[in-house]
Amino acid sequence: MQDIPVTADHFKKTSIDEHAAEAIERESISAWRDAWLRLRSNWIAMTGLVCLVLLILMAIIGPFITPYDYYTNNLELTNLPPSAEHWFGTDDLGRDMFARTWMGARISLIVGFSAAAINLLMGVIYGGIMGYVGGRLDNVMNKVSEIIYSVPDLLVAILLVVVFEPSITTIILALCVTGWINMAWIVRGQMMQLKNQEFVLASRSLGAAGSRILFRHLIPNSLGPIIVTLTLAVPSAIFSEAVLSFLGLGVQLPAASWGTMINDSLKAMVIYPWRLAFPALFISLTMLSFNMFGDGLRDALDPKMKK
Amino acid sequence: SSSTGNSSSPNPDTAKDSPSNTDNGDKKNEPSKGSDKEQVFRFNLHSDPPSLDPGLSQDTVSSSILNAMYEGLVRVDENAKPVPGVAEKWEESPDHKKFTFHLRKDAKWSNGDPVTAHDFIFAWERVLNPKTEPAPPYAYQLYYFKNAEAYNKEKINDFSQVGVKALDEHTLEIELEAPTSYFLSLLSFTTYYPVHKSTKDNSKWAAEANTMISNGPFKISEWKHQNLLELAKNEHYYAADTIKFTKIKATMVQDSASELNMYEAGDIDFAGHPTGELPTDQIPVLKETKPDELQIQGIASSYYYLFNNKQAPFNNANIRKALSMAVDRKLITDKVTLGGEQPAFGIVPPGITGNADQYRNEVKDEYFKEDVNEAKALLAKGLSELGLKEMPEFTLGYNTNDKHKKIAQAVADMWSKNLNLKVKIENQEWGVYLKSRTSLNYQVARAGWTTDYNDPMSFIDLYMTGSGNNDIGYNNPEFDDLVKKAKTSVDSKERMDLMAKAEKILIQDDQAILPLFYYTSVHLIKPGVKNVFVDYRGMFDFTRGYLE
Amino acid sequence: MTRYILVKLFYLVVSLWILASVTFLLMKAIPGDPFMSERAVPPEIKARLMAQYGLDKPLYEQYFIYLNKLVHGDLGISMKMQDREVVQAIRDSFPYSLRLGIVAIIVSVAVGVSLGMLAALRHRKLLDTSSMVLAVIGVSVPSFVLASFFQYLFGVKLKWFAVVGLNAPLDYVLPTIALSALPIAFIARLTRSNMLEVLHSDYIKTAKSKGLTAGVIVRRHVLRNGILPVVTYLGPLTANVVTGSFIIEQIFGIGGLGKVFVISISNRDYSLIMGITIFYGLILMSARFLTDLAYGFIDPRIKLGNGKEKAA
Amino acid sequence: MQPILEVNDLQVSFHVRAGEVQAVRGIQFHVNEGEAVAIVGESGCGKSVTAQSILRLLPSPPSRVKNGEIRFKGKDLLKIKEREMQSIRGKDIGMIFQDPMTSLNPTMTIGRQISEVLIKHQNLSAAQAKKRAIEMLSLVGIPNPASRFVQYPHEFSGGMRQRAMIAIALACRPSLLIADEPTTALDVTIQAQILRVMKDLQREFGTSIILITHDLGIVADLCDRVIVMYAGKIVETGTKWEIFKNPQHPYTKGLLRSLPRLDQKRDEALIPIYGTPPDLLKPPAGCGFCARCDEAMRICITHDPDATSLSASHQANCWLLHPMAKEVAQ
Amino acid sequence: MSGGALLEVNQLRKFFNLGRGNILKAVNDVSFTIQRGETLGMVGESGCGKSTAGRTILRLYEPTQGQVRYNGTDIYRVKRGQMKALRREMQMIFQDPYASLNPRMTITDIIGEALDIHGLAGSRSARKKRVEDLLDLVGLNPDHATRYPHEFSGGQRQRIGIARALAVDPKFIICDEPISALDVSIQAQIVNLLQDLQKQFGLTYLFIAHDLSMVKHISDRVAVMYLGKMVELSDSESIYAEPLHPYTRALMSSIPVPDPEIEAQKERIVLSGELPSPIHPPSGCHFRTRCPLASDRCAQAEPPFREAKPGHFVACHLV
Ligand SMILES: Nc1ncnc2c1ncn2[C@@H]1O[C@H](COP(=O)(O)OP(=O)(O)OP(=O)(O)O)[C@@H](O)[C@H]1O
Ligand SMILES: Nc1ncnc2c1ncn2[C@@H]1O[C@H](COP(=O)(O)OP(=O)(O)OP(=O)(O)O)[C@@H](O)[C@H]1O
Ligand SMILES: [Mg+2]
Ligand SMILES: [Mg+2]
Repeated sequence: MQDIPVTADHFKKTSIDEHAAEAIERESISAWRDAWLRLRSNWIAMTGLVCLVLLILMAIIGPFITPYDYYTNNLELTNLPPSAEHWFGTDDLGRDMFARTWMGARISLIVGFSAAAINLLMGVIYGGIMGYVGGRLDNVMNKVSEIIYSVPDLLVAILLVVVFEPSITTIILALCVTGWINMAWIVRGQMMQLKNQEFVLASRSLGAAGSRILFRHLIPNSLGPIIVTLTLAVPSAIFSEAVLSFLGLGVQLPAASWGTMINDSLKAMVIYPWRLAFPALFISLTMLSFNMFGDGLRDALDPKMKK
Repeated sequence: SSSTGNSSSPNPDTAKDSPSNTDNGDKKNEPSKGSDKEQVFRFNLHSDPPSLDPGLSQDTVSSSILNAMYEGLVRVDENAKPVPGVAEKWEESPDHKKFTFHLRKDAKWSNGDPVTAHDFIFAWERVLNPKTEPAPPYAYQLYYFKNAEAYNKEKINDFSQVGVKALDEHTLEIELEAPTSYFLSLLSFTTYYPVHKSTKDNSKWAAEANTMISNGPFKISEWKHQNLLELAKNEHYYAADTIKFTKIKATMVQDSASELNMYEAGDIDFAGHPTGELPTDQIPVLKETKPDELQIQGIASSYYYLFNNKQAPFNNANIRKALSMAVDRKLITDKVTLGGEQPAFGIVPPGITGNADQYRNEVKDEYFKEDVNEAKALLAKGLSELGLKEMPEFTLGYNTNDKHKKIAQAVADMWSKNLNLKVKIENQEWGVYLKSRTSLNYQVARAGWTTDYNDPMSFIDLYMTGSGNNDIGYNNPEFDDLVKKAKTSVDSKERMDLMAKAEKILIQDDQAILPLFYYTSVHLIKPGVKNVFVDYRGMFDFTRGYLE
Repeated sequence: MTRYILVKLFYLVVSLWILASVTFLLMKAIPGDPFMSERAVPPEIKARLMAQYGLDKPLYEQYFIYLNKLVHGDLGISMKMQDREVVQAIRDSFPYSLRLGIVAIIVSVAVGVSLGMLAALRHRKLLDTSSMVLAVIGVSVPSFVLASFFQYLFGVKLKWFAVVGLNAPLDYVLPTIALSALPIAFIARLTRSNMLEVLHSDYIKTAKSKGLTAGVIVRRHVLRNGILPVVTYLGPLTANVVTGSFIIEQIFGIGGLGKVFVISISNRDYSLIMGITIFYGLILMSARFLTDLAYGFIDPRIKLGNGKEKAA
Repeated sequence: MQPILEVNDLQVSFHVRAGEVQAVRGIQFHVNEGEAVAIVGESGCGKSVTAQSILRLLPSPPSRVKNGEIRFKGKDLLKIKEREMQSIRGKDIGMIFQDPMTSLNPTMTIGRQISEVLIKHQNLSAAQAKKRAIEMLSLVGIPNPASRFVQYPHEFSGGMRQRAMIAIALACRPSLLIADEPTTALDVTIQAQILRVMKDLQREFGTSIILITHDLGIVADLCDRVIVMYAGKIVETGTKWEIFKNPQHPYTKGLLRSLPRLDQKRDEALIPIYGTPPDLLKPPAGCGFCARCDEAMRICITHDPDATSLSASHQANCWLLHPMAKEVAQ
Repeated sequence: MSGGALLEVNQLRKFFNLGRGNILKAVNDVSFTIQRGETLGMVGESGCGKSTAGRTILRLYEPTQGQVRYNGTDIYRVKRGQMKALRREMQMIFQDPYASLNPRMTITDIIGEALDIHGLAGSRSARKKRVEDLLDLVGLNPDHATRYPHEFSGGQRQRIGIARALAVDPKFIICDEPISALDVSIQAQIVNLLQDLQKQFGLTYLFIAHDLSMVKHISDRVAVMYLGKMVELSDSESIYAEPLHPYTRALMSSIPVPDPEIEAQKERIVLSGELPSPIHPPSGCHFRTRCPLASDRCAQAEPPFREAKPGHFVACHLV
């Protein structure tokens, strides 16, 4: 403060309102928008998101950008390595792997996303109620989930084959039976840990109903494990689909999913690696994107992670 | 006329004339051969034998072990010819209905007890007795004995009325219900094996290694369920000196890739059919990399598709024919199944003995030709007969399996390409699949049949009206007549003719099924392993093998 | 406490009963029977077999007979592996699965937790990213691909390990890797995620203010607060791994319970299916009970004797 | 007397999406050996941030020390390695956190949380540490220390948690104790007991104390000097006598004025300082307090006052102390 | 100050089961009433059960025993739906300002939640406006409404808690050390606010605090608790002027005075003796172990809580 012009004028009294602090333009944004902004600035998460979008896009248009379809056999041209003709090579019946991979993407992604949805819907709600309410309800719900989990899924799947036509819907139905239980248990544990915290008490003192406490307080605070479990649910559903297809519950041949493509090519892994590599690569890519996005989401929804 | 057992020492080396064995053969060198190699044979058994009780066993896995542990009155050699087993010789009555077997005096159980005619009677009584628990499912394999079926089905209650008798300790007389030309080869079947009487009091004797007494070249020495089964040479075996392997180790790995890996790593000496499997995709590569070890050999087993003959549109022969003609079998065996299979145009596979030669050589399976144009015409004709505008979408079913899946896709693609049909492909879990098949709840479904005995009848009588195995709803009185006649005929030539006629009706006229190919046994054998072979019906015989 | 255990025991018994009933119904609802075969067995013989195993009785009767036996601790005799007691079949195969399972669990937890911890400490640094990629591969490459690949590479090509079997300690390496890849990945992700949350808590500041090193802080303060989801996951994981994974056992030729179970289902071996399901249910429920107990130890705020403080 | 701690021109900011919260905007003070210095000030003025940045405990991001120097026994704490810092924390500098509930590990017994620091810095065995920890608990007035030793934080009342915090901070007899509102949740008797413990520590071991508090009574009791902060800056420092008896800054005056007195009438309203402090996202160019100051002048809006020394120990940052201000006022 | 008792607390007990047979009697037989529009101050040793009493009164803890009537209704008996309505009338300001704020919610949402639960905000903008007004009321910058709790200082958080409690226009507020983390000028501001609200809307407070001068300033009557029990209850003037219970006297003498001169000369009653544990409280009078005047009688019988003077209750044998 070297050259302050100290004049008498400066030392005149002012009234308080004369210099009422100029209002900072209010940037009033909701927590969600805030999270989104944070997410957007996280390049890892955004890469994941872009990858996911690309994968979905390819699942939609991929089968159309090659001249080949996914079902026509060409027994003269089986097991070809990737080439200019067949970008991903051909399979054991001479079908174009590129077209098949992206057809497979449709099934696998639908199954994966449905699994995520089921996990969120059933797992989080069931687990949330179990953990939050506690007591006898918890005992009963917990045991019910354990029973469902212990019933051999193979039997359930076989029964479903008998009762339903094989289709994606049936697969999703089969996933509904047990797919969510892991999530429910994880959420339950989180609830039990969180429900005794002071802010829950505070919310209760305001008269908040159980559902509000659950969905506004407890679940947002368990997002970390929920997201991680969710990202696990996706690949495990993709592979369950393959197992279910094996039992006759799954996709209609000659269509294939990534899971069944991997199953089919496993035995020839050593000699025709590309038949395994492409579906495996895209599953991994999906997972990687999911995880990158999930991590970013987790960070974005955790206000303490602010950059 | 009698076919007498060779009473001289049944040395397998002399009994065989397979080219693979001509390079050695000087058995006098054997001791030195054995000295530098431990005579242990290792192979993969795929899964745990459900039962090692010869009376109860009904699956190939069990029989491959039982064949080494037990010996019946007769064995079959590599060429499907019956050779003496426990019986050193036998006589056949002129009406072909009575056999008298003379058992060797030196036949012993693995505990040293002699094997007597009573042991056989005991075993057969056990199988046929309706009170036996659990009921032996293969009891019907013994129905060739006179009154056996009646006894088993409780129409008569006295076992002495069943046509089997021990004349003395070492003589066995068997009376048949009807003349059966292939009866001798039946005797090598597990259900006909003797059982030691001590097992009477222990219903669980066949569940663990330490309670089993057997009379074959090997005895069981260790059985870790689902993991490992070990056989050791039975020193009490009458021809123990011809048995070179001192130990047989069978692992139980279900995965075909793992099996191949084990073979490549040198953990097993034999991989593939019949006790295991090689990955289909790898066969072409193996053909190139291991030409000396890979063996492909036809077996008496057929692969075909069933039509639901009761249900429209498959109740129409023209449509069935159209579908059958539109399939390029050669392409399938060359490019899809890859196991050197032979395209099939009939139901009876090669390898089954006919009149003088193999049946399939005598009766060529030229029942129809693949012809897309004709198929189209037939399809149109069939549709118009049914009053249909176009072929409705239909489902091709198979039990879950990689190979079936691949074939189904190829066939469906051919149908859709050649006939412009819409085909749904559906796989089902084994039990579900069997159920749909037996309840005729399908349209087109995959099937396979391996012979039970060395006669075309094993295939032909499948589709008789009322046959338990007729799960295509086939009903043709003319066909039934021919089969019935063939069954009672004693004249071999006549039988073959009758069966050929029946097959012609079944395939050529009615196309009741869609033959695809005749199976092969594809397996790898390590170079030094000799005298281990797969017989005509795909049974594994390593009892006379040795390592070089 | 005794009361608590008695209550739990009561729930356990009731649950096992329901599990047995549901499985019984399911099992009977699916087509097929233990004596089906591609070669039709004459109807008389089949009827006899069904009668001998009591399968000809009305369903409810079969059910009560089964329950009655169950109450007396009798799981029955296998219908396909004739002559074999269900208990014996379990006793034969379970040890294989158990041994491998225990090794796999230990490896999963040790590696997974360490990996997750490292990743959390190096949030958004190279180590975090690479351990995440590793974990993602663990999740997205299915165990059977991994198993087959390792078998070929290390068993056949490099000959470091046995191709199949569990005969020597080294034989455990490949199946363990295959079996624990996914749990490792999942545990690592869970650990990382929860640790990140905990690392920002005020009490971590306190721990820091005590002069503790980062390692000690993580081990002593962060881990316990963030480990709960991992513990939750360990319940079913233990039950699953210890009772064997069918695929891994199939590839590595291990005759464990997983393999036996799948075979029993395709055989419609009713008594074996029931036996193993109940056995599994017992293990799962015990494992879950233990995790519940562990909750109380890990986080004292979680009350064992459930909800005295529950919502009004 | 030697300054044990010198803080020079410390600036700490938090980077949030909306911008930079300048929580501490260039503060400068020192603490002598054996001296107790109080930091008082408006809630949110940066006291806790200052305290935590001394021990480098602020999470970064979002926080960042933009500038400054923190010399502890001659060493610049902002420059040393994390390892070295670890050996200072807990041993040389103890810290009592403001929020006792969240500052204790909920899954570790109180006892372990105390003994941990003893084991770390004093190489005690577990048993010895336990003994010492129990002593510490009883020192801070927790009844039944032995049985409380195995209890968890949630089983403690607010005040007991705070005392546990204090026990942790005091366990190693640090040469500098930073106490961030250590007694807010304590009743006056316990408070007195804690203060006595601190005084004893000061007397016996020459511990220096930085006490952040709102309770001016405690300041009057325990401290030698007082630092008054407002909006991330120091507005006045002086001995407690100077501050209480001769406050110069309008904020300090306002603070003292708003205290309730025991002899006050019940219906007599308290006198708060009206208005709110400036948003530190956009700190004013001039004096931070001028928006709430009754005596604000034009220069206060535009220019930040420098410290004016009133005595060797007493400084205040206010334009009113400028000679010109008095001139103009008259 | 009219209209009779708003809150009647009858023989309230709240015990915590610590396991292994240890029962912690946090609140042990406490009875009192609060009149409509009154402020009851509550002071006492830390850990004596003030917060627990407050929480139990609001039924945030299920009581072990006892009865609490609010406006005549027994709040331990009411049904779910009714409880919600009651919650709107009875509010609590939590002692721990941080733990009681959900770390993942913005301040708008934390305060807005109260409005949402009881449907008090018509529209989004009305809600936002109301939240900003509340923030302004407690002296926080409304611009900070979108921040998260961890971005605030301790005192700021405490004010958020106050704003939350005020959001639903309650009739009765339990203030659990609402101002302890605030600087004095803001304390003054908050206390003035509470008093204004009381005047305007006839609010009733249970004011738990350690700052005795503030308690005296705000309270009509003051209750003193010791080890789960109430030991003295009187109007604030007389309890300060002539404390009867030895513990109260010790408290009064320990009040720190913000004046170095007075502080330097002050005499304190220093309590010595064994600190009792609420798990195994001493026999008879709970305070006797530290009481300078304790006699044999104190160890034998529990002193009754009786009216020593009109309106002045005390539990001590010696009075
Ligand atoms: N993580 C953060 N992100 C953004 N701003 C923060 C953060 N932490 C603190 N602040 C801001 O920094 C300023 C100083 O906070 P600090 O905790 O030092 O206040 P204080 O003086 O301790 O107040 P109190 O007496 O209320 O505890 C406050 O205005 C606060 O809003
Ligand atoms: N959840 C709990 N489990 C076990 N004990 C508890 C629990 N909550 C409180 N306590 C015990 O109850 C007693 C009273 O606690 P409470 O929080 O009511 O005290 P307080 O009067 O509010 O004290 P302070 O002024 O320190 O906040 C204490 O001894 C405490 O340890
Ligand atoms: Mg602070
Ligand atoms: Mg309290």
